[in-house]
Amino acid sequence: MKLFEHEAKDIFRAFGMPTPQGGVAHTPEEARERAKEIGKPVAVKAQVLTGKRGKAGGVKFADTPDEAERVVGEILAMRINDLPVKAVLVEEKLDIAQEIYAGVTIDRNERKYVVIGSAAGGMSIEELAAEHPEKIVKRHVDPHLGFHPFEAREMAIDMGFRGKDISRLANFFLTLWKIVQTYDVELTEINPLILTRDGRFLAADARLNIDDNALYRHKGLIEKLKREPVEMNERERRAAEEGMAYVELDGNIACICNGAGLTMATIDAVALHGGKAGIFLDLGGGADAERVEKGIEIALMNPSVRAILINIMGGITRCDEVARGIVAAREERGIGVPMVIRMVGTNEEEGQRILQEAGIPFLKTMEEAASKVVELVKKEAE
Amino acid sequence: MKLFEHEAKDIFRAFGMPTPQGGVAHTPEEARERAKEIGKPVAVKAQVLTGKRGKAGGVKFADTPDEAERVVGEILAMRINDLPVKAVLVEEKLDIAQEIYAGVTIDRNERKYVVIGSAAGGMSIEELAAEHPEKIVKRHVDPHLGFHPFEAREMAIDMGFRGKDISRLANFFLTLWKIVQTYDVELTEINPLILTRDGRFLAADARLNIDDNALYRHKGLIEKLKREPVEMNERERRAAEEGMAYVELDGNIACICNGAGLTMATIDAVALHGGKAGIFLDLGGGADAERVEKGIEIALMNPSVRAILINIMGGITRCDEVARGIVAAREERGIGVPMVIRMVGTNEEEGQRILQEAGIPFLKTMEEAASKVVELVKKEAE
Amino acid sequence: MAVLIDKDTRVLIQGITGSQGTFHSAAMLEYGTKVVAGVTPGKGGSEVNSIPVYDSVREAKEAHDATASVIFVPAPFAGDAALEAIAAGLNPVVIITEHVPVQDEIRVIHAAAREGITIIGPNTPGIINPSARQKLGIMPGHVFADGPVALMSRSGTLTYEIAAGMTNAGIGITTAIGLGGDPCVGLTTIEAVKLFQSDPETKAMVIVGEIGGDAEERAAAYIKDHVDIPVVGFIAGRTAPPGKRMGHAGAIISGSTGTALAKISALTEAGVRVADKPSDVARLLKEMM
Amino acid sequence: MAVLIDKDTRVLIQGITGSQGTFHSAAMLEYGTKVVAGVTPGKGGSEVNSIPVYDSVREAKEAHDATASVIFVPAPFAGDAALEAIAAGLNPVVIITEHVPVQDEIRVIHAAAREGITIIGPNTPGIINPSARQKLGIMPGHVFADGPVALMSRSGTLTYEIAAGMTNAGIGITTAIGLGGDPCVGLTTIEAVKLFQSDPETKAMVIVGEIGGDAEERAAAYIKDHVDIPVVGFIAGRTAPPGKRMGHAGAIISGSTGTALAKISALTEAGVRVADKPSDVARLLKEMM
Repeated sequence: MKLFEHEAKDIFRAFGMPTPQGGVAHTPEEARERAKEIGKPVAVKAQVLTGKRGKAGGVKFADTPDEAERVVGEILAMRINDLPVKAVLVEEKLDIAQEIYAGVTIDRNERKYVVIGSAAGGMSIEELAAEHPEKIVKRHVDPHLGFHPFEAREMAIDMGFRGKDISRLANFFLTLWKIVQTYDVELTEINPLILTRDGRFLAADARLNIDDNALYRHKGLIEKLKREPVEMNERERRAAEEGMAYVELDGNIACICNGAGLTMATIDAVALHGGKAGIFLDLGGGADAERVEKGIEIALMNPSVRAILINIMGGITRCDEVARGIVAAREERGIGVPMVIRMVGTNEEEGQRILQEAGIPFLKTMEEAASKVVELVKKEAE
Repeated sequence: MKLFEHEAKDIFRAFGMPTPQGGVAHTPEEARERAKEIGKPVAVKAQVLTGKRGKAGGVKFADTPDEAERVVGEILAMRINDLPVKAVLVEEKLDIAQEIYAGVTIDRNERKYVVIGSAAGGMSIEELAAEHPEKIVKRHVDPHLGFHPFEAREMAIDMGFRGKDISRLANFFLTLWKIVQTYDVELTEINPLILTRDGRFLAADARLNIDDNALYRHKGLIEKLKREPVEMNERERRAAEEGMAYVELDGNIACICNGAGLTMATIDAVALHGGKAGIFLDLGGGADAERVEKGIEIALMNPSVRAILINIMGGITRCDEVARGIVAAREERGIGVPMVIRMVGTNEEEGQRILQEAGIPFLKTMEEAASKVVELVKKEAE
Repeated sequence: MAVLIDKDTRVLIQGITGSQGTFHSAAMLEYGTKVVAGVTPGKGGSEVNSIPVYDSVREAKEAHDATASVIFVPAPFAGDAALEAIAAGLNPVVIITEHVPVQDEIRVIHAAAREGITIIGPNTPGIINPSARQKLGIMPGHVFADGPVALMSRSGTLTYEIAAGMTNAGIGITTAIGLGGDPCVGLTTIEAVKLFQSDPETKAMVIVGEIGGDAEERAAAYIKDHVDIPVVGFIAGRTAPPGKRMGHAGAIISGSTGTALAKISALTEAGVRVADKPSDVARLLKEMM
Repeated sequence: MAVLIDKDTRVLIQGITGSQGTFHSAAMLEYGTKVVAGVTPGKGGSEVNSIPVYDSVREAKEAHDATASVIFVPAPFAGDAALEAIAAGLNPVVIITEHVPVQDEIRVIHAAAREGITIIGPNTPGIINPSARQKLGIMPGHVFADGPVALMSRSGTLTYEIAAGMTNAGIGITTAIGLGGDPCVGLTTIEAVKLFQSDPETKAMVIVGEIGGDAEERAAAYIKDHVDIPVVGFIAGRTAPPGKRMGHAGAIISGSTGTALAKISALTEAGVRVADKPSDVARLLKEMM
């Protein structure tokens, strides 16, 4: 689960981390109030769960409450990366001496957390890694010993800081680490962490993603956030409720399969035959008829779908159940688009019989199926 | 810092541990109210920071609120191991099927925490260890890996529990461990942990000692407890404020030394010569004149003191400073009891000179000094 | 002998009384797996598919000399179950469970490493050795034939797809290992490659990868310098968009890392023949062997 | 050669800019100790008693090839300082600081054990080797003479008392180690005995114990079977009441464990001559050697 900047900063503050003075606003009028409270020039930042917000115009400055009201009006009317802006964060505008990067993420190869810092913040860590790898300081966290203050200080030293700044900066790393442990965080970043001209370090931005698999351990936090899972549309929400992996792509063929790898291979096969998948839908293991029917239903909620490709490699999943689901979907709701079915494995013959009785053709290989569905879509389009 | 039973149980409950229904009362009337709320026969327990409370009559039962009021009146009038009873805990009387022991403490040799359980609770763990060592189940906690649910379950199994009881009991061990980590606990015990006839496990008693050296990390808890360090008398409080180790013993000679080992050796030497130390007072390292003077002042606050033995092995501590402190104490407040001084080490000659000028004799060896002070006390007594 | 498991492996199933554990313990027995005991705390003394159930791994291991564990315990308790298996010295420990919190995975993986124990998964179909008739997992045993090719994969059904294709082409496997679909898994691609490289029965390898991370790139670097038998690869997710998790928690292109293209290039550069489609795997193996 | 430190030991002082660090670094230099660098985060670049100060142990070690550390850092930060010294591979690490939380001590001691590093303390006067003129600690150097007897103790000034008595009697020491007055310390009595037993220069040992724990009893069991040189003991706190901490956090009789009587019996039974008073130690040594 991704937290909004202002949510992440609430957590940062609760752990004692210095952040700029400010508050969230949902309307231009509220923003005006926030700016008044702050009493100096402000930065106004769109609260959206996407990167490159600045480049999209989601960050603006205002010298007066009036101006804040006006620019917030503009920002709240925007969509950034196709996401609506429902709130802004109004904060004191900082007098920047240096932009720093501080973050914690997981190193998949080492199977360890890694604390990352750079004295050259502001740009994304990927860009930084590509352009100035020598400016990145990393520390893997020993899974048994943890991450210690002296390590954080060494990072600050390696980033070029001296004197009291060493411990001041180190505290940001330590606080991030505490938050990571407390909330099962899989990624957190402060970018930029600002050193102001008057010598203060402040977390000027905040990114915090919590491990979805560990959300059950953080019910208190989630309740406090009081928010809907904002990132989902109706179809995504339905799929999530059913525990199906569902991803919308920019094509028009819905690929419904069992298993993530197989589904990926299927969308690739569609592309290989000149088509374009519009939906990645993994039914998961052991889907029964009802589940298959629901999967088809969810796929058909998407208006861009022009054809359905069902590709099942029966293991725990039984082909007869899949066939029953397909037949039920067709009978109960109708399927207004062409459908290609490939089904092998457990109870293949019985599945085949059910489909044949219902007059639904099916194929034996992925390639045939992918080729066929692309052909049907093209025919439809003509 | 030792917590009262009711304070420890508040923490237990905050961590989700089942405890008997009940509440604290400071007056017989309050106890009556508590008993009424509980609505069934109650146990009433003196809240004192000492063991063997039961044997001293500090635990009574009452079938009715009236009876509760009466027995609480009795208990609040008691002193247990010379400690006043300022509060009682009124709790539902449990229908006991089994008394169990659960605790966590530190194994000094392994330098590890150790989780301890026994299906034969009720008696002290020391008694149990002496009488039925085979009934004690122990688990050392790996300092890097921690203590895990499966280990807690193994303990419950080894204690003879089966079925759902395994996890129910294991949860007590796990909760104790969480509390130990959270609050720098050096010792916690549930004794007895009661299994009721209707199958509930409940922490019927609670002991929780927090590492004094780590109290700075738990200011929030200490504030919430809102209590004075109840265990101290005026003299102990003064010594603690000055950072001196001060222990009252049942003799009449105040031994003021620098260093805990030396002070212990000094009280032993007094005993060896037929005397009895009344005060153990360790000035600590590098005491200056003012500190020495304060030490003497604190010792003299104790009315049972009949003589003072000052034994200094000068290392960081300078004998001249000690001598100045002694002289100042005598001049500024007067010392109404005989005083024997033994002083060697750093700046010995200068110290000697200062004492001689002030007409205060001093000796060169511990044994001479111990012998002398015992002799003086005996002479006084005649 | 193949790797990690053989005919002498004695399997314990943690979480055997759950629906998954019950279903798959039967399937494992049916395949031939030596399932000797099950564990569910609080259910000790019962039986599932005639397999005796114990309250703890320690007891089950003592009573039946189990050597390996397969874990079906629900995600919130799977980490603890794995630590219990590690403490009892079981090896390998196969964690079928999906959705295990990553902090638990990290803890388990490094606790195992300290003891020299191999963790397979989490979020894996398991490991199968057809010649020993041992399967520690949930894969359909019949799609895997006995033969000289090692198969390692980050996915489930796609592995069955490829294995079925190999079987149809008359190519069997020494051992197939599902490495798991999570970002952090125990046995990694490179470690699996090393195991198979030192297995005398393995004459070729198939690596089925997918987008996310750089496990395949790292394996490729190793293969280039150390592997002398034929290796065929397949990478799923060539057309997956960046920033979206494609079913598996680990299948995500972050920034510019984890793309199928990077993996395919690295493997190709290391002399691995990378198949365009699953059905090409068997053909490429035939060409190379 | 004595134990743990010798003339080649190069000492780093953590917390050197504090009042304790400043005072004792001067005293150490005066005694002859090879103090090569100091560390106080944020004070890098300064000097204390002409000793260069660094921001981190790593930097100080690199610049001056330090081999051991003495820690004067205040209690809340002492654990971290020790972990920093351990990470840099310094050995031994002497923690002078008093009042370190026991959880921090446990963490430090086991992190050191993992790396094979000896922790002395916390709450110790330190370690001194008169023949090498090296003292890593706060003891007055002049009371310790060079000679063949090992001295290990859980207390400070009582050790000086006994050492002074030995010196007056013409008996010097190989090495004296303050083991520390806390319940959990790094180097324990039994470990110190083992070190000295394998030191060819040590011809006799003195164990100064006190009430609390059973470190002396354990050492006694070892001495009985493995130590062939004379051992003299002294136990402080014979008349201490149970349940009260006598100055040191570790000096407490809990229930019936930790009494002086139990320690004296165990030592006597192991062939150790236990002195009734500190001044008897030198006499007993003379009798036994």
